[in-house]
Amino acid sequence: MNYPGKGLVEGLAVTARNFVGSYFYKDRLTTVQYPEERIQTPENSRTFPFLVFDESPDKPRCTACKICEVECPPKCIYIVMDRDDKGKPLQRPKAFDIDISVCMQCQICVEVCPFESIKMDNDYEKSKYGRFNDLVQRLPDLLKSNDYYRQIKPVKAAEVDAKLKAEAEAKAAKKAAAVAAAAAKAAATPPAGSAT
Amino acid sequence: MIPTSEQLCAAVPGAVIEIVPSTPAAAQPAMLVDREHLVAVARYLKNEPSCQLDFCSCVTGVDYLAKGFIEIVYHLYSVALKHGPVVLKVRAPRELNQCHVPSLTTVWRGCEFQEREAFDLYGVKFDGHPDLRRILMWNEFTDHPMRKDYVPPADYEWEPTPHDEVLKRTKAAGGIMPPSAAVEVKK
Amino acid sequence: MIAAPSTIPAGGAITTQLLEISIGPQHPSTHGVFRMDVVLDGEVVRALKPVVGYLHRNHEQLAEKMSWLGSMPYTDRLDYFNSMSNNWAYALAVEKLAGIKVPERAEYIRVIMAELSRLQNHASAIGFLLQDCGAWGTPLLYAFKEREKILDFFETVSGSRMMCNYFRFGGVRVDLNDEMLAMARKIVAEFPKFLDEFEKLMTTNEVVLARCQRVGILPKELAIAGSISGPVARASGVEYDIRKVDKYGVYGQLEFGVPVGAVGDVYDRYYIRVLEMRESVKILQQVLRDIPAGPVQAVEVKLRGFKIPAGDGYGRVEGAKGELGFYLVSEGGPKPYRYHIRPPSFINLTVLEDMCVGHKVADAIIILGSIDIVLGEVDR
Amino acid sequence: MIDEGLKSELQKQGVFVVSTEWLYNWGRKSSIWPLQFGLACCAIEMIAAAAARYDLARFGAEVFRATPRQADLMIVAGTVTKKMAPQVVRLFNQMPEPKYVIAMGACAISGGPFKDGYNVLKGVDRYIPVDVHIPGCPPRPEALLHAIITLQEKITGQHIDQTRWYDATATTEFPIPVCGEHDLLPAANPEVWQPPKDYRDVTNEESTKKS
Repeated sequence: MNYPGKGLVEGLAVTARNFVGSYFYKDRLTTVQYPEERIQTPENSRTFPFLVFDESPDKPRCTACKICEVECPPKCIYIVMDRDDKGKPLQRPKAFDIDISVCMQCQICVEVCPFESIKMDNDYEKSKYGRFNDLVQRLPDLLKSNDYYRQIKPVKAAEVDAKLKAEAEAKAAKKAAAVAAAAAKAAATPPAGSAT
Repeated sequence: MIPTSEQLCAAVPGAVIEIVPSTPAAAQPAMLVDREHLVAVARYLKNEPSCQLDFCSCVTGVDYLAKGFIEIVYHLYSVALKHGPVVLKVRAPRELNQCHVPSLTTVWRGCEFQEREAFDLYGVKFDGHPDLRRILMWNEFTDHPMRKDYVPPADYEWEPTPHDEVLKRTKAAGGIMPPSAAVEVKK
Repeated sequence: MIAAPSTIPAGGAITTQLLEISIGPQHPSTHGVFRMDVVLDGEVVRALKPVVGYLHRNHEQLAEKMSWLGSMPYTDRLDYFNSMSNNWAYALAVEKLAGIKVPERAEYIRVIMAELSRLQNHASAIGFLLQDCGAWGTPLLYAFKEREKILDFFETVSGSRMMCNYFRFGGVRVDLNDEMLAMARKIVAEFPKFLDEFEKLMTTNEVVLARCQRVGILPKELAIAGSISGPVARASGVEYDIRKVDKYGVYGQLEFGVPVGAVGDVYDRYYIRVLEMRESVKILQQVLRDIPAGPVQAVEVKLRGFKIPAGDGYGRVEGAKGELGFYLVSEGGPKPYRYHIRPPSFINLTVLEDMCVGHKVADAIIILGSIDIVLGEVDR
Repeated sequence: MIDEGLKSELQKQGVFVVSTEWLYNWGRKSSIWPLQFGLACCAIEMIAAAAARYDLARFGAEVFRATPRQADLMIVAGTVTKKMAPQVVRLFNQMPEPKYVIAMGACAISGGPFKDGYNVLKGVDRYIPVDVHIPGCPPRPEALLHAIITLQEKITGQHIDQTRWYDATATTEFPIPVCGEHDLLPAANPEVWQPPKDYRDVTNEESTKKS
């Protein structure tokens, strides 16, 4: 039956059911008490990039090839390649700055990096008082171990490790084949030499 | 049924229509119309029962700096017959005093804001537009910023990660940047 | 510009003057930095000029300095309520220009993502509309509770809640594994229950009926002439949905209806979004049921140094706000020569004045809310 | 000051010994009323933070005042364009004095991804002093809650005699820029905008010694 104010009463019934229901049904009470209770962010979640190193911080995977610097849309990465005193480029970054006050968290640097050396972190508590040098993350702040990467993104880290191991084996196999071929060629030429 | 250029020339006496191809995959050839007959062609396309292009979807300004003209591109669709897009193009020289094109707001009301945006960003004056004012930039602004030869004001005091264009500007403005960037040698 | 003061004939009557005020750019109900210069005669609106540009972030000029892929994360920031359909519009336009074929599974995933983003956009739009009507917070909190579930799904798949950067030319970046598909099915299964509760809250509410019916009527001819697209046009009776007209993606093989309104007032624009949400749930059920296996990215598309043959082209998508199109001009290089966005919210504002004149100021606020504009897309 | 042991001892018996400054700061930090001021995408994350799941009300900051006259905190959530900058500074001037600014998101701090735009202000701290910066594009709602906690820590650390609003010489009115023919005039407020004189190159000196 239809009485004036029926719509209002139905609306109030919905809110009342929700209010009472929030005491009984867990899914109606959605508030997350942030500092004490944190949402488990999914594995793919991304905030800011960081650099991965395998054994020790001064041997990162990054070879300062500057592909990420070129491809970064807002251009917030700055790399300087390390050179020894004779000026010969070492495959290592001397400076790797990311201005996280400009970074748009789009992870294009992760996609284009050929050496799997830059990955996305999921730590979001980075609010600072200062603006200038606090918000520019430099090489010491960016370097994190592969175990840390394996801890925050288990599935992805496993894939990356498998791929790197496969590449290493392929390279080793190719080198071994090259050495074998060189040895075979060396073995083949002496008999020809002695025959003359 | 999308009209061919011959039909349009017949329907609108004196109209000079040239077909400008798009990329081979997109297959959306455009009809370049001269400025004098643009409104006549537009009115014909809208009222002709066979095409009834009553929906002007998109009005765009494009600055061809090398070729020396600014092009306005209209994309037309038909809501009644559900076909399109028919692409109309019109060109105007780049100099500000000669850069004017007849407005199509009298034919399609939807062009009003988009033509004001083309005027604001490219400096193309639309003759017969009911309310030609700047729409995106503030009224006291005098430049037309989307033109290819526009140089924005220098504001580069603090640049921790400068690259190519910004690096040049920061050096010129004497801004603070990594010391190694200042001596960066182009590989 | 102030019209002549409306003088009431002599004989003890007072002479009133028109009042020119500007609502915005900082105003609780303008959905962001939008300004309306309103000329008021008492409470009645005589003239209304929208002033935009306060969020003009020059996305089109930045795109000319970036690679084709570099602009993809920027399209998330256009209509920041549904980044997925913005990505789709840009990816579709580039694929049309370059002639790239998209694998079957990627097309299904694209429909899932776009329809889910349409659901949370319409729910939020209704929440904001009711907040403008004065229902302080209640509908918006219900809508945002549902939106959080969908954002969790987007974050699980693409990594970011609002700025997904998920589409690539020729497919999508991450494949949906079973766990993600189960999550999507759970959301779609629960959505009708939420929608019924949401409707019971508002559809027959006397205050909503009184405030929204016969207010801000948009006639059908003006809607077509003013290039209005999306739910705003369909509420006025314009039978035009780009998913049905262009049949892009796999929309051609899906059965779903296109709700069309009759009167074209604020209530129709509200109720059409509820019906469109029901249609989107139908689409999602079909797509989630028969999503095929297979690759999710076309192989011939290079990630770096991607070039498009010279020429121009226009691609469009039925976004939640209306027809979102990209007009791209390429000179064969790695960077677009011209990158223009056809913004539905910006063009839907053309007829805001025609709808508001004659109504009261409070109605003008609701009419603006019913168009559902997002300033990132209006100003680009 | 009273020593900690005695203080905790008294606390066990329900007697709280606090300084007036602590009480003054505790009152202010637990009810920061933000100004309802959303510019772009970060504003949606701010609304999501005020919604049911990330509840801003637990920090006393859920009352979004529409007028600057009743707000204590301005959350600059989104891109500050040059056309909007005068309004932002005028709003900040209109807020009553114990006022704070949170620059939420990359655009508010430095112009973010739109830094090279001709109509984009490269950071709101060109014209108004900013207390807390939240990087991110957009920062998660929890990042905003973390920033409000950081701001509350800053408020508890303030001393009554060194605050700006009791200091007669401090500037209260920040000059409002004017939209000129090519750019905002002046391009920055030199009193507020002081970039560092030299670039602190951390990689050499500090990378070896862990700070």
